[in-house]
Amino acid sequence: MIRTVSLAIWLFAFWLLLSGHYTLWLVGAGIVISGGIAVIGRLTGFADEEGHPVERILGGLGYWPWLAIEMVKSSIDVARTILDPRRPIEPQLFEISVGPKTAVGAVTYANSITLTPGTVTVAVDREHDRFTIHALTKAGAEGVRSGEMDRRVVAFEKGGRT
Amino acid sequence: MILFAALLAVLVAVALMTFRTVAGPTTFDRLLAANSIGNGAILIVALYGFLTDRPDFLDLTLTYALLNYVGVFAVLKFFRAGSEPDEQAEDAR
Amino acid sequence: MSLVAMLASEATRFTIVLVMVAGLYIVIARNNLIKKLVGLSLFQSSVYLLYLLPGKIFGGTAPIIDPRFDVYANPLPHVLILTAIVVGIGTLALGLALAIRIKEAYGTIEEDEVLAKDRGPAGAAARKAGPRG
Amino acid sequence: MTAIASGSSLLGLALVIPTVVAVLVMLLGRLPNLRDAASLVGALLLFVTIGALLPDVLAGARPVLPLVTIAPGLDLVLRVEPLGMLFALVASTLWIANSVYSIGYMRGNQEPRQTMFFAAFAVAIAATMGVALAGNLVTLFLFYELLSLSTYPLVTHKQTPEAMRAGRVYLLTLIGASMILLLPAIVWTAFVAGTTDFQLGGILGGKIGPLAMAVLLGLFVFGAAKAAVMPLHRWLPAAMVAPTPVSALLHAVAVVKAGVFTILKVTVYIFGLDTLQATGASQWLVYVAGFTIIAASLVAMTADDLKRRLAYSTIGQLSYIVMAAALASPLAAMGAAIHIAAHAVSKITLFFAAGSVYTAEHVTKVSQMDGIGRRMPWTMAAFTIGALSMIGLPPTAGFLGKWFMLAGAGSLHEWFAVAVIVVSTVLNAAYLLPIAARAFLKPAGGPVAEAPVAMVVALTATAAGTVLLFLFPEVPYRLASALVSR
Amino acid sequence: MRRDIVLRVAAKFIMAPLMLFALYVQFHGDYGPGGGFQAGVIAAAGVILYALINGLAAAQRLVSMALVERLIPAGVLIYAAVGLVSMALGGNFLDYNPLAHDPVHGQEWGVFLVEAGVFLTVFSSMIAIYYAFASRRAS
Amino acid sequence: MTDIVATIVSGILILVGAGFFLTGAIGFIRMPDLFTRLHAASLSDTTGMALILSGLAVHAGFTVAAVKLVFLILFLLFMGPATTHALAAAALAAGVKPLGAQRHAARKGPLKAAETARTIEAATAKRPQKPVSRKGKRR
Amino acid sequence: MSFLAAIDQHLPVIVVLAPLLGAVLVALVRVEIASWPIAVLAALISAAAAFRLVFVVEQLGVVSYRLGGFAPELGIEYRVDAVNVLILLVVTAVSLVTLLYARQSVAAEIDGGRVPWFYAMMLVAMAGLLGMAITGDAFNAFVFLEISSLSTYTLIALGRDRRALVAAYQYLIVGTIGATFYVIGVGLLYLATGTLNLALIVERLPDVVSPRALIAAEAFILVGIALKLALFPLHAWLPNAYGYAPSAATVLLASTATKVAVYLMARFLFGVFGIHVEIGPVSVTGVLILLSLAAMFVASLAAVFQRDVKRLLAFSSVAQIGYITLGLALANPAGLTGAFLHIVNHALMKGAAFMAIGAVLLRCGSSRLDDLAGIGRTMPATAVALTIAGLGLIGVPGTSGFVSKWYLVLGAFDDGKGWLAFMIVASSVIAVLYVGRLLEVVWFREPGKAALAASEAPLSMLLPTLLLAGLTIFFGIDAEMPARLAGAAATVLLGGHP
Ligand code: NA
Ligand code: NA
Repeated sequence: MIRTVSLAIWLFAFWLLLSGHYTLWLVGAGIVISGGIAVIGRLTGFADEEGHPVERILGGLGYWPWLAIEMVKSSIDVARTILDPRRPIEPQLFEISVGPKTAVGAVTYANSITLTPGTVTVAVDREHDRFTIHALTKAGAEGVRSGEMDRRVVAFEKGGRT
Repeated sequence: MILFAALLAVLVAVALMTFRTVAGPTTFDRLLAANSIGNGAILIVALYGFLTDRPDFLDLTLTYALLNYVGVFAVLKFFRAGSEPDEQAEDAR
Repeated sequence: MSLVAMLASEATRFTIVLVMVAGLYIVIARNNLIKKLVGLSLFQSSVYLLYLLPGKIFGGTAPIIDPRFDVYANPLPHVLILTAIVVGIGTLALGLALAIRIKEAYGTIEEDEVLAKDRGPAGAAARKAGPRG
Repeated sequence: MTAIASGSSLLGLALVIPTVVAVLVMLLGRLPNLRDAASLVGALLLFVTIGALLPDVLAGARPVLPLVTIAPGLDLVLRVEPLGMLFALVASTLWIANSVYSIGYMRGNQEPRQTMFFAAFAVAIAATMGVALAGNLVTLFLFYELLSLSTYPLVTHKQTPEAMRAGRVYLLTLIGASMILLLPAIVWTAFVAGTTDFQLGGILGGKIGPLAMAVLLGLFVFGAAKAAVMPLHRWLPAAMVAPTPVSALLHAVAVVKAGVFTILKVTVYIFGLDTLQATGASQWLVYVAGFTIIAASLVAMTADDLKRRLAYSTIGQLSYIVMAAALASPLAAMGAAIHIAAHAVSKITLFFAAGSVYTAEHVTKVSQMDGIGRRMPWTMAAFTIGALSMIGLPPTAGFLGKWFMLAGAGSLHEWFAVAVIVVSTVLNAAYLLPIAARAFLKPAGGPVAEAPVAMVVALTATAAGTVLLFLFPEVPYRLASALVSR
Repeated sequence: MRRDIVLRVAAKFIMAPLMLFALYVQFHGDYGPGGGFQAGVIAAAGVILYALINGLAAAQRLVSMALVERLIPAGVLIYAAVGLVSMALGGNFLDYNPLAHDPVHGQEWGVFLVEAGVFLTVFSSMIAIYYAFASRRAS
Repeated sequence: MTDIVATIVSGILILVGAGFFLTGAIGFIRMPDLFTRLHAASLSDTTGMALILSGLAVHAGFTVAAVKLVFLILFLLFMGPATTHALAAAALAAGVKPLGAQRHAARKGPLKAAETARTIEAATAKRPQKPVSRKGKRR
Repeated sequence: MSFLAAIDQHLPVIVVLAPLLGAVLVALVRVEIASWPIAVLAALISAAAAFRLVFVVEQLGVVSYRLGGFAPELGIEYRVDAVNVLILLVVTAVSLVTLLYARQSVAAEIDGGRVPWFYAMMLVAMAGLLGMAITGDAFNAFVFLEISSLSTYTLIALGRDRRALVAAYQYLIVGTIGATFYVIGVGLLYLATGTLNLALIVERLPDVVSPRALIAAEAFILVGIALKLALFPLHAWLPNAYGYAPSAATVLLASTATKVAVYLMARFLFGVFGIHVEIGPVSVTGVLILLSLAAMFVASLAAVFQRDVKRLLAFSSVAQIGYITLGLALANPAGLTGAFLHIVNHALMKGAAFMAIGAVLLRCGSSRLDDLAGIGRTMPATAVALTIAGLGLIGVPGTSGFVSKWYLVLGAFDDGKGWLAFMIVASSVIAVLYVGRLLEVVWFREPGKAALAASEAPLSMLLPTLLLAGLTIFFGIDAEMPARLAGAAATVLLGGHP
């Protein structure tokens, strides 16, 4: 119930931001539509804790900036690898074990790995909590193996407590 | 000027990506390149919109981005559908 | 600005011809029914570009409705492109559906093989099975 | 003025009467007596109608009845002129005889599908009237085709495989030829001359070169395959499988006559005799027709089947008319016109006789006819008269036509034509007279037993007509003269 | 593909904003390029994405085939009905001015309804096309 | 003042983004196999695009356009990795061998090669319940 | 009275809207039994409106209808004059008769579940064709062209032979290329003139500076339409498409689809570009005459060698289209009248012929020529209709085919091209061959097992067939009405007032 209301509010905010026209007609339509989608989402199941994980916002506030910086850093690394012929590429495929236990946590971790250039989550084995990763360089692979991202995602999963 | 330079860079990039769609060698290479070209197109439209002071087409870019991804998934699905005999059973569940 | 517009316009013209010829070539040269459809879509998409030319995306007025609702501006080129796209999607979907049913009925989507299967006495016997199977 | 007006309505009546008969026959199918009466009464009424036209036509009137304008410049028109008058007169007269005979034949042989038979017959007569009275080529073509179609069920009346085969040959030849040859000829004519109306003196003079004219004439002659000019003659012997009244219709009343009528009419009214004479465009046809005459006569000599022999006789006789038309002299054309009438009465007599023999004794072969003249004296007497007319001996109608043709050929110094006429006369005698001789000179072998009385009455009447036409040739002669006078 | 948790969560997460965005485009068609067609495409793309990742059955629980097959003509019917009503009110076919007392409101209503019809038809057509293909490949 | 800052910031973001986008595209050409190209694409599709679009958003200031750009960025950051992941998984499943695996194996000898092959097999298996080689982790 | 006046005012839109709404209703209701009555009702309304339009146009000359009330500059204008009112009449009337005919044929040939779909597609195709004919907007014509095309592909694919799928696919490829060519040409016109309204395009053409753009536009448009109307040698799709489609669909397509394309070509040739224009070194009329002649001879010859009657008739259609385009190329009153008359007449006779074949298909289960043997005995009425249609195709006097060919020959002579008249007649002789072959089998061959077991088609199919055959005869004897309408169309196309 609360999740549904939350979704409706989020959607309505989204509506208002997009709209730019604040007539009775459009705002009214926004309210009806936001509520309607939230209810339908609840009924058909796409607005559950996986579809609308509103409770992770707080954790995200701590995690996302770090991720952004990581992205920039590895971007530069990959760009140099591409542009500099002297830098060898050492692509490798390997597995890691995964700390985050919830679906949202695991997905955040997998996507974070993929988002940072140089590493891609190729396969997810939830039953054994293992990812298969492909990395462009040895450094990239080491970065993942170091487990820092794992720890931070676990913290994000728990709501921001490090 | 900056916008124009960026636009030029994106255009060149798209040209390079186009080479990959032609060269392949695997379907996935082509698909990957096509997806990136789609993203390039989004950038082109966005940059052009600002270049000409008419950012009205951003709605289009959002739509296009969505279609771009749906397209990739659809193609992937097309390649994998044949190899998943248990899909039906799963659907039934 | 006008240089940009001119460059863009020339590039668009060039692209139109390129896309058209490439699409048509694929339709004619390819034997695979699906690939032909891809070529066909490419060929059709040259139209969208063509109609962009007068649409003045580059430095023209927005195809929008005057907020005061008394005069409707001419949204023509975009409506036209949109319409052409709808038509293209419809054609592509129908073509793919046909290709799939051909695959079901003939077991192949290579045009020459399909045509060969309807020739001769063996084809005559198989035809009646029809696409409904 | 009133004469023309009444003439117009008579023209319409000439089409309406047989059509109404056809409808009545269909409606009265369950009541054979009434049905057959309808045929008879219709035939009489038609005869009266046509007869009523005669005085006007002889007096020089040419009544017109526009039927419908298909499109500007494209009309269906009826218009009577001497040749058409003659043809209509012959056909309507012989319809009476044929009706009487048919009733006897159909009942005597207990034929199935009699209603269909009489209805189709009536439609065929209507089509014949249309052909005879057509005012232009398009109208003529339409009725000409209708005639082909309406006689098809008659030819296939027996519905045996053989009959169906014959019907197929019949229709394919006739329709095929008219579609492929006659129709293009008409269109060609229409656009060269700007009209397809029949006009005395022709409409093509000066508008088309001699060679083209010869080609066009060829299209007409072979397009009108009903005239059975070789090599388009096969359908006629094939159609012999039909019942005898049908053969009579084909040979005497309507079908083949429609063919030669068309050719004669085209030479007179489309090409113009003078034009043909001047250009020599029809000279080739003299040879082709002459060949047909001789060849058909020779084949007739070898045929044992009586109707087959008569069929080849018809092919030869028709080519007399075609050859006369090709000679393009007024005298020969008169001869051709008269021969249409003469051949009609005499050939119908021969077929009636053949049918009577079949009905009474189921004899179809010449070799089986020994002494039959003694058992069926009326029939075979009539046959003999018909045969004399075919040969062209007085006192029969056949003499008249041949005489004019011979005179025409002679006056033009067409010695080939003269020779053909003379030689073929000998051949005619050679294939017809032995039959009469066999019938009367061989022993009887049985009592006198004639065919049903209706048949005997009919064949006696036509035989008498053959003689009477010789004795009183005024009407055909005047019509034939009017045909070539300007 | 749908066994994959990454995609499943992504698809679920994106659905609601996508639908909202579709309707945003629908309702703001007057103010820029867009309207019923794009909105229909976006919404349909959302459902198709959902189907691609979560399976045809799941998508059809969301939007059933029977519904789709009726929505297509229904959209056209709305379109035609607006035209007919404007004819009945004395205007030409699809002339929206007579739809309300005030021509401006007439235009608003007319455009809105017609766009709604377009939305329904485009949305359902795209989904119908996808369903047709997906069900064939699965069988 | 803020205008100038905004212009500078947006210019830098756009230019840097364009650079990354172009670099990624070069990577498309230079990288030896699909999986390495995947990383190049990543550079274009996430870093490059996100930077350019943020630059445009800064350029746009507090307008609806900026809002839309932000949504576009969020959408790309969310769906991009999911797509990349799906593509990689699909390629692996379809039997495309990563160059890295081979090269790595060659260096470590035949034994390692066999292990790597098993890793790939495990990663591509449709039902990955069976025990997976743990060697990768220990290594 | 005022209600009628109100109806009159909306006739142009009613003509198109009725089948469209009918399709929507059929698709919404989705009940097999209800589909046919709805379809017939829709076609009836459309036909009535078209019929009424004939009178209105005769009074007013031109009826213009602005969709949404916009000026033609912005909106779409439906524009009816003597030219397209004839097309509307033919399409609606033939569609109505076809739908009347369709019920039992469809029930036999189409799976139950697809019947509503079939009728919906028939109506959509009809609406598309009518829209193409009625619109005064070049792009709108493209939209309607594609509407009719897409529904046509679907209809063809519903044929029961698997080759129907291939035929539909190939037609889709060709048709789409054609439509795209057309819309490219329209785009070039739009670039040059800034408008899509045909009347406005004509007004602004003189101001167009670049003749090259115009030539390109004309070339694209003509080639595009030529593909759709199966102008030789772009006809390869047609025999298969007509050959393997369900019978009722074949009737509709063969009678109407290519005719509308012909109309569109006439509109552009006469109304927009001018018929006597030369594209580079070649004259349009010269090329058109050449291609028409090729169609008349080659397609007729091809028809002679067909073993399937539907394909035979389809090749005949290609040939007959040749006559129509020949009439266009003559570009004089008689020739154009002939062309438009032949549009009418060919619709009637081909409709009758394909209906008859549909009846045979229903009763004998085959449309192979050999399997038609002897149906003259077991299905006489059907065979008679087929015969009349065949004679019409030849152009026998007494059938409407003769009248149209008459006008064509007349047009050839008016143009000082006597040799063309000869070609018309000569090609008709080839028609004698293929029609003769057909009729020979029908009437003279011994019936096979299927033909012997066959009985006459049900009355609901027989009556429409005989109606079209009867009209073929009627208009062959009294062509006043169609000739007047066709003549008026010719006059308008040539720039005069009817
Ligand atoms: Na990455
Ligand atoms: Na098309």
